[in-house]
Amino acid sequence: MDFTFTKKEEKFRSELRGWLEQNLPEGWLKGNRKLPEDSKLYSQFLRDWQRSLYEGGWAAIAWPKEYGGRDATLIEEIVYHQEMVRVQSPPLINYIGIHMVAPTLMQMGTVTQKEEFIEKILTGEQVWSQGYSEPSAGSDLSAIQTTAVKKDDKWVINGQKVWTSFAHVADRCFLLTKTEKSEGKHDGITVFLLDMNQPGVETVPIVQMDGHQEFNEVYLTDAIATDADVVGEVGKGWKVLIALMLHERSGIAAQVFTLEQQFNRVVEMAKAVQVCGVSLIEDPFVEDGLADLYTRINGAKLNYYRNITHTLKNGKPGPESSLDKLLVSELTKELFDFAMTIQGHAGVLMAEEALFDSDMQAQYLASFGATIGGGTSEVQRNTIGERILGLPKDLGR
Amino acid sequence: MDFTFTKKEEKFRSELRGWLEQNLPEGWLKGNRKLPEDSKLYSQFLRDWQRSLYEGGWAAIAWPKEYGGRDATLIEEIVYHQEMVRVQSPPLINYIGIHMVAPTLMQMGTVTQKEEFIEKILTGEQVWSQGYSEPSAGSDLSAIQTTAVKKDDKWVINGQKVWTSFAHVADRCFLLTKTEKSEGKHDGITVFLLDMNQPGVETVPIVQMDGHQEFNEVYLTDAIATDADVVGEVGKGWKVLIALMLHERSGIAAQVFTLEQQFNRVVEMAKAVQVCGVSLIEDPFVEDGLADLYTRINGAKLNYYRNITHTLKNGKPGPESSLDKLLVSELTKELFDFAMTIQGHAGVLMAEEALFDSDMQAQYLASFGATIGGGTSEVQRNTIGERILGLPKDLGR
Amino acid sequence: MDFALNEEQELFRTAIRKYMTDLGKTDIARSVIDGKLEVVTRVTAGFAEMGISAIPISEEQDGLGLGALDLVPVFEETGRVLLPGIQLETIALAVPLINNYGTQVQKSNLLSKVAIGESTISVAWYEQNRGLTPKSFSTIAGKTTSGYAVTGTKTLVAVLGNPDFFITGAQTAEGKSLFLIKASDVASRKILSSIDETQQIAQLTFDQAPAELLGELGEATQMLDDALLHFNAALCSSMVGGMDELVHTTTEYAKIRVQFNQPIGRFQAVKHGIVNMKLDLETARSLSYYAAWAVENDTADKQTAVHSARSFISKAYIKAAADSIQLHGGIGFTEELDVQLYLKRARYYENYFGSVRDSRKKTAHSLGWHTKSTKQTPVPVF
Amino acid sequence: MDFALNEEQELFRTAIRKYMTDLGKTDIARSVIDGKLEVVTRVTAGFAEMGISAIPISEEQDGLGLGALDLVPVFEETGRVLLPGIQLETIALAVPLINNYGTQVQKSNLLSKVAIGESTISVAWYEQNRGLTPKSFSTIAGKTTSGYAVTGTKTLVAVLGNPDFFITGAQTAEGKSLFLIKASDVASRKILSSIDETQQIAQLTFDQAPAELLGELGEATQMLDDALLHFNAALCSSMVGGMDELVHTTTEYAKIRVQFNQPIGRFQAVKHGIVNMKLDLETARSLSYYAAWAVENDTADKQTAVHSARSFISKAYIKAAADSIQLHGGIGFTEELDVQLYLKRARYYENYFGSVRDSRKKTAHSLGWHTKSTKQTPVPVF
Repeated sequence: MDFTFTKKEEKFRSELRGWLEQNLPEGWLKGNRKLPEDSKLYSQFLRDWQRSLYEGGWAAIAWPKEYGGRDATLIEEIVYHQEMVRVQSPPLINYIGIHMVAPTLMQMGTVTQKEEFIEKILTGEQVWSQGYSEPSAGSDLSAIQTTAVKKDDKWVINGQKVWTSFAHVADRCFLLTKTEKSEGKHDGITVFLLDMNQPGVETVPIVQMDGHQEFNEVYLTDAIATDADVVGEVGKGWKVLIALMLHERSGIAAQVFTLEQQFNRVVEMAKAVQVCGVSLIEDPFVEDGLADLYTRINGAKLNYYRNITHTLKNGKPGPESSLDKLLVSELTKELFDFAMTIQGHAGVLMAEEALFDSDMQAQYLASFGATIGGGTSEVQRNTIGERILGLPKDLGR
Repeated sequence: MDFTFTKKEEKFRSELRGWLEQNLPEGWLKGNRKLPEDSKLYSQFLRDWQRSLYEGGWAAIAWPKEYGGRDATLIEEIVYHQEMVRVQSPPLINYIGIHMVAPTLMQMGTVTQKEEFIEKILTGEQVWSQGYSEPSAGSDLSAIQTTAVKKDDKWVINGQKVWTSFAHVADRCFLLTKTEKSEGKHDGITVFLLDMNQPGVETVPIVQMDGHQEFNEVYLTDAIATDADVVGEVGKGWKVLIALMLHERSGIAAQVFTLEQQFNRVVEMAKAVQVCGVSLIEDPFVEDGLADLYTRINGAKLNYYRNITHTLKNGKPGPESSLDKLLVSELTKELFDFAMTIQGHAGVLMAEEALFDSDMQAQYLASFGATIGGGTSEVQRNTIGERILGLPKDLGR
Repeated sequence: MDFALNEEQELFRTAIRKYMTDLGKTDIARSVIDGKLEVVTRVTAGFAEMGISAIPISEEQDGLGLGALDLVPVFEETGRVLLPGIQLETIALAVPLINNYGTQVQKSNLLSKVAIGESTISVAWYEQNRGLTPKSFSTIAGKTTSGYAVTGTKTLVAVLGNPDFFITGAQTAEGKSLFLIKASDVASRKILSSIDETQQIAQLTFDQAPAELLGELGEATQMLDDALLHFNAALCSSMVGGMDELVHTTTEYAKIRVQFNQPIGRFQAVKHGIVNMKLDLETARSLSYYAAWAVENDTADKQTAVHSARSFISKAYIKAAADSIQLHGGIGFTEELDVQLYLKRARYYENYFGSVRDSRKKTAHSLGWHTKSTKQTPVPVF
Repeated sequence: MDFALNEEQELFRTAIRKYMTDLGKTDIARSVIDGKLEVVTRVTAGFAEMGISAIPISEEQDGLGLGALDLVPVFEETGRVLLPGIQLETIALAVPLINNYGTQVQKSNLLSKVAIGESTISVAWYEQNRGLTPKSFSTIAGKTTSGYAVTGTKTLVAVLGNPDFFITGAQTAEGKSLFLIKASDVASRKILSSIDETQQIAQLTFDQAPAELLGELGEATQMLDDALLHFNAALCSSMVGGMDELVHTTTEYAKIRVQFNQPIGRFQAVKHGIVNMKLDLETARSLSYYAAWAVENDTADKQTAVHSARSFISKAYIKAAADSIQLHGGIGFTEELDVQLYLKRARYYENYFGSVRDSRKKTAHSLGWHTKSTKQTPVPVF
C-alpha cells in the first residue's frame, strides 16, 4: 500500500494549483463565488471559464494529445478533481461534451464528425446536452418513445425529452431516438447529434425543489437531422449509449471529494454555532453522529481508492463504480439531513439569514437529486446485485 | 374514545386473577418458573397445566359454551392474554388444538370429527401439532411436496414436514398434503387430521440457534390416514388452511403484551446495572434509545387497540393483523439488540453468570425467530402492500 | 374499550376535508408562496364560520367548550393540505395559555374574538442562539405605572396573517414571565426567509412595548410547558395528516407509474418502501390520538403521551416526505409536485418548540426512569 | 497510489485459507462447542509452522519482523472460519505491549516462545461492574522483595488454549500499572458461560500472585491505549473476514433457494438486502486496510484510522449476521447453519475493549473536534 504521490503527480498538482490561482475568476478564491443569475450572463460566464481552461490546457486533460488533451493518467485526473473541488471551481458548461460526447466520437465517430465537433467541444465554442430520459422512460431508458423517421434523406424527429441538462445553453444534443419498432427492447434505438438551433426544438426549464433550474424539458416537433448526424449504426444506438457511459472513468471523483468538503463544512458549523454559549459539537449526540458520518464518508473515499487501484492494475474500471455512486449519493443525503437536525429550529432559516452557511439549506434540498439522477439508488442496487454479486435478473429486465 | 373496562370485564379479570393465584404451579408466582428439562416430564408438566385450565374453565374461553367454552368477548380475550402474560403463565401445550384446529372443526368438520376431537382437545387428552412447512415450502406453502395417495380406501402419505411445532409431544397433526397434480397452485391440496402414533411417522427435533428445541422435522413414510381424517373436501385444502388461520382473532395480543413486559424488564436492567457506580439509564444514549423504543412499542400496542376497535365495530378482523405482527416482531428484535449493546462486554455472559437477567441473552437469540416464523417480515410487507394498500401483486404470486 | 374518533368527530373531519378541497387543497399553500397572503385571512374567516376556532374556547367566551380530541380531525385535515397560517399557535397554544392563566378580563377581551375569527395570536419566545427552553431571557420587562414595558428582540416568530397579539417571554426580577403585547406595539418586524415558504416567520423588536402580564410572574416555563402539551398534541395531528396524504399519493403513483413494463409498485423496493411509510403512519396516528385523549382527559400520563408522540412523529414525517420524493423519482424532485412542500413543512416542524432529543428526554423523565421510586406496572393500563 | 494488499500478502492469504479449509473451516469452532478444546493447541502449532505467530516479532526474537498489514490476510481468514482461540490477544495485543514496553529480558523470555508457537498470552483487564477504561482498579499490586504481588479478581478473560501468561492491570501507589503473571500462579479460575460458545472466558482470582512489572508504573492506560491500536486493527480484519463469508454464503443461498417459483435472490427485498451487506463489507474492508496501514506506518492519523474503523465494523458485523439469518429464513434460525455462530461472534466482539460509542468518541477527539486550534485541511491527504 502506498498513499503518496509521485514527483510527477505532485508537479502536476502544483502546476494546476498555480494556474488556478492566476486564472480563476476575479475574487473567486476569496469566496466571491456567486454566478450571474441572468441566464445569458450565466451562460457567458461559464463559456468564458471553459475558454480559459482550454487556453491553459486544462479543459480536457484525459484526452489524447492529438486532440488537444494531456494524455493524463488516472491519478492525474484524480489530482485534477481534488484541486477543482478544493477551489470550488465554476461548473464546466461543456461537461457532457468533454467527458462523454467527444470521447465517444473519438472511439466510434466518423472522420467528419470528429473534425466537425471535437475541437469545438474543447474550446467551448459548441456546448452539448444529453437527451436520454423521457416522461415515461426514467429508470428504464429502453422505453423511450421519441421517434426519428426517414423522409427524403432527412430524419424527422418527434417526441419529448426530460431532465436534459444544459439544454437551455446547448448548441447540440446527444439524442436517443427510436427508429424502428422492434422485439428486443434495446434494438431499434438510434443516436443523433442533433442541432439544437432549429425551429423544431423547444426548451422549457424544469424548476427543481431547491429552486434551481439545471434541467429542461425538450419538445421535439418535426426536428430535423441528417444521416451525417447518426452515431454508429442506425438501430444500434443502445451500444453507443453504453460506450458513452463507460467513458467517465474518473466520474465519481468530484463527488467523493465534494462530499468530504461538505462534511468538513458541517463540522466547522458544529464547532462555530453555539446555543446558550456551548458549541453544537459539545453535544454528545452531535459528536457521535458526526463521528459516524466521518467514518462512512471516509470509508466511501477509501472504497473509491481501492477501486482506482483495481482499475490501475486491470487497465479498465469494473462495475464497482455503481457501488461508489450509491454510497456517495446516499451519504450526501444523510449528511445534510443530520446538518439540518442539529441546527435546531434556526435551521429553517435560509440564505442570508441562515444560522451558519448561506448555502446549507439549499444543499440539503439539492441532495435529494443525488439518489435519483444518474440512476436511482434502487437501480444501482439492482446493478450491484446482478453485475457484482451475480444474483438473478430482476422482474421485467 | 374510552380506555376503561366495563364492570363485567373487570369482574372477569379479577375472577381469572383469583383463579391463577390459586392454581398456578407451586412457586410460580414467586418466580420459580423453570420448566422440567426432561422431555417427558416437560410434556407431563404442560399437560397437567392444561388439565388444570380445563377444570377451571380457562382452557378455551372464546369457544362457544356448547363446546365447553365461555363465549368470551374479544375484550375478555384480551384481558385473558394480559393476565396470562402478567404472570408469565406456562405455555399452552395444546395451543394449536385450542386456537386453530378445534374452531376449524366446529366450522367445517364432520359430526364424527367434532365428537371425536373437540372435547379431547379441550381437556388436553389429545395434543395437536401443525404440519404445513416443508424444506422447499417455507414462505411459499403452495409448493408443498408431501403426497397423499389413495390405495384401497386408505390414504398413503409420504414426504417431509419441517417447523412442526409440538410434534414431539403431539397425538395428532393438522397436515397439509398434495393429493393431485394441478395447474392452479392452490388446487389439489388436502388437509388430514393425521394420527401421529403410527410407525410411518418419525419426529426429529430441530435445534434452534438459541439452543431450544421447540420445532421438529417430521418424516412421513407410508403414513396412513382414512377418509374420515379429511377436513373439508379432498383437493380443497387451501380453503381449510385459510379458514384455520382466520380463527386466531386475538392472535397477536399475547405478543403485544409480552413485548411490553420485556421492555419494562430492559428498563429495570438499565436502572439496576451500574458501571463505575452509575446506572446505565443515566447514560444519555441509553435514555434516548429506550425512550425511542418505549414510544414505538407503545405505538404498536395502541395500533393493536385501534385494530381491536375496528374489529369490534365491524364484527370481523381486517388485514391489519399482518401490520401488528410485523411491527411487534421487528420491535422484539430491536429491543433485545439494544439490550445487548447497552450491557457492554459483560453482555456476553449467559445464564447464571448474566449481568442482570438470566434469560436476556437467550431471549435475544430467540428474537430472530420472530421475524421468520408465522410468515417472514418480507412476506408480511407484501401482504400489507397488496391487501391493505392495493399495490400490484408480486412476482411469482 | 374504544380507540377511535367518534362519529361526530369523523363527520366533522368530512366537513373540513370538503372545505379544504373547495379551497383547492395545497393551492392555499402555493398562494402564500406566490405572495398572495390574503388567502390566509379568508381561511381564518372560514374557520370561524365552521366553528373551528371556537372549539377549545369555553361557552362563556362564545366558544364550544370542546376538547383536544375534537381538534384531531381539524388539524389532520389542515395538515393534509399544508394549510398555511398560525391556527396551531392561536388555537392550540395561545388559547390554552389564556384559558388556564389569563384573568377573567383577558379571557373576555381575547378569547371571544378568537372564537369568531376576529383575532389571531402568535407566540414570540425564541431568541437568537438560545435554546428553546432558555435559562434566561435577554428580553426584559420593566414595571410601569399601567403595567409592564418589554424591550428586546425575538426571532422565528410565526406571523402569517398578521396576528393581533403576541404572547412573549421576558425576564423580570421575579424570573421568566409571560406577557401579552399588541401587534401594533411592535417596534419593528423583519420577515425572515424560511425553508418552508408556505409559512412566514419574522424577527420582532420590542422597544419599551406596553405589555400585560399573563399568569404569575416567574412562572413562564411551567405555564409554557403545560400549554405546549396542547400544542404538541395538535401539531402531531397536523403532521399525521401530512403523512396520510404522502402515503396516499405515493401509493397511487406506484400503481400507475410504469417502468420496465411493470407498475413500479410491483417492485419490492418500492412496495416495501411504501409499506414502511404506512407502518409509521399507523404508529403516528395511534400515538397522536392517544396524546390528544390524554390531554383532553388530563390523565396522569399526559406528559409521556404527548412527548413520546412528538418524538416519533417529527422524525417519521420527515422520513415519509423524503422517501416519497425518492419513490416518485425525477418528478418527485421538481417544484411541480407537492411532495417537496411536505418535506419542507416537516423540516419546519422538526425542532419547533423542541427537538426529538428533547421530547425523548422528557418522555424518559415523565416515565420516572431517573427516580429510584417509580415502578412500572407489570400490566399495561388500558 | 496503491490501496490493496501486495502480491505476497495475497499469496499468504491463499495459504492460510487453504490451511483453514484443510482444518474443516468452522469445524474447529464447532469442536470447541463440543468441548474438544485440544483443537486449539493444534491450531497454535499450525500457526507457528506457517510463521504466522512470528509475523510481528522482531528477528532478534526469532520473529519475521513484519507489520500490521501482514496480519490483515491472517485475521481475515481466521475470522472467516471463526477460528477459536486467543491468537488476537497474543499476537496483536500481548506482543505489541511486550515489544514496546518490555525489558530486553522480557522480550527474550516471552516473544521467541510466542514466535515458535510454544506460548500464548492473554490479557486480564476487566473487573466486574467497571468500565473498560476504569478510573481505578480494585485489583492491587504490592511491592515484594523480588517484584510485585497482585491480589484481586479479573473477569471476562479470554483463556481458550490455556495461555501461559496473563498481562493484567493493577493499582499501585504510582497509579494503574501493567503486570505479567504466570498462569500457574493464578489462585483460581472459573469458566463463565458465554454467548459465543466457540470462545472460552473466565474469571481469574489472584491471591498474592507473583507479578513482573511491564513497562513503567502508572502508565497502564497509555500503554494499553497504544497497544489496542494494534489489537483493534487486527480485530477489524477478523470481523471483515466474517462479513465476507456472510456475504458470500448469503448470496449463494439466494441464488439456489427457490420460493414462489423464483430464486429468492430475484426478489428485491432479498437482493437489495444482500447488496446492503456488500456495501457495508466494502466500507469495512477499506477502513480495516487503512487502519492496518496507519498502524504499520505509525501515521499521525492512526488513532482516527483505527477507532473509526472499529466503530463502523463492530456494528456492521452484527448487522450482516443478523440480516443473513433473516435472509436465510427458517434454516437460518437453526443451529445447523453456521450463520448463527457469526452472529454470536459478532456480539462477542461488539464491546470487547470498548463500545461503538467509545470508538466514536475517540474518533472525534483524535480529529481535534473539541479543541479550538485544530483545523481540517480542505484537500484530503492521499
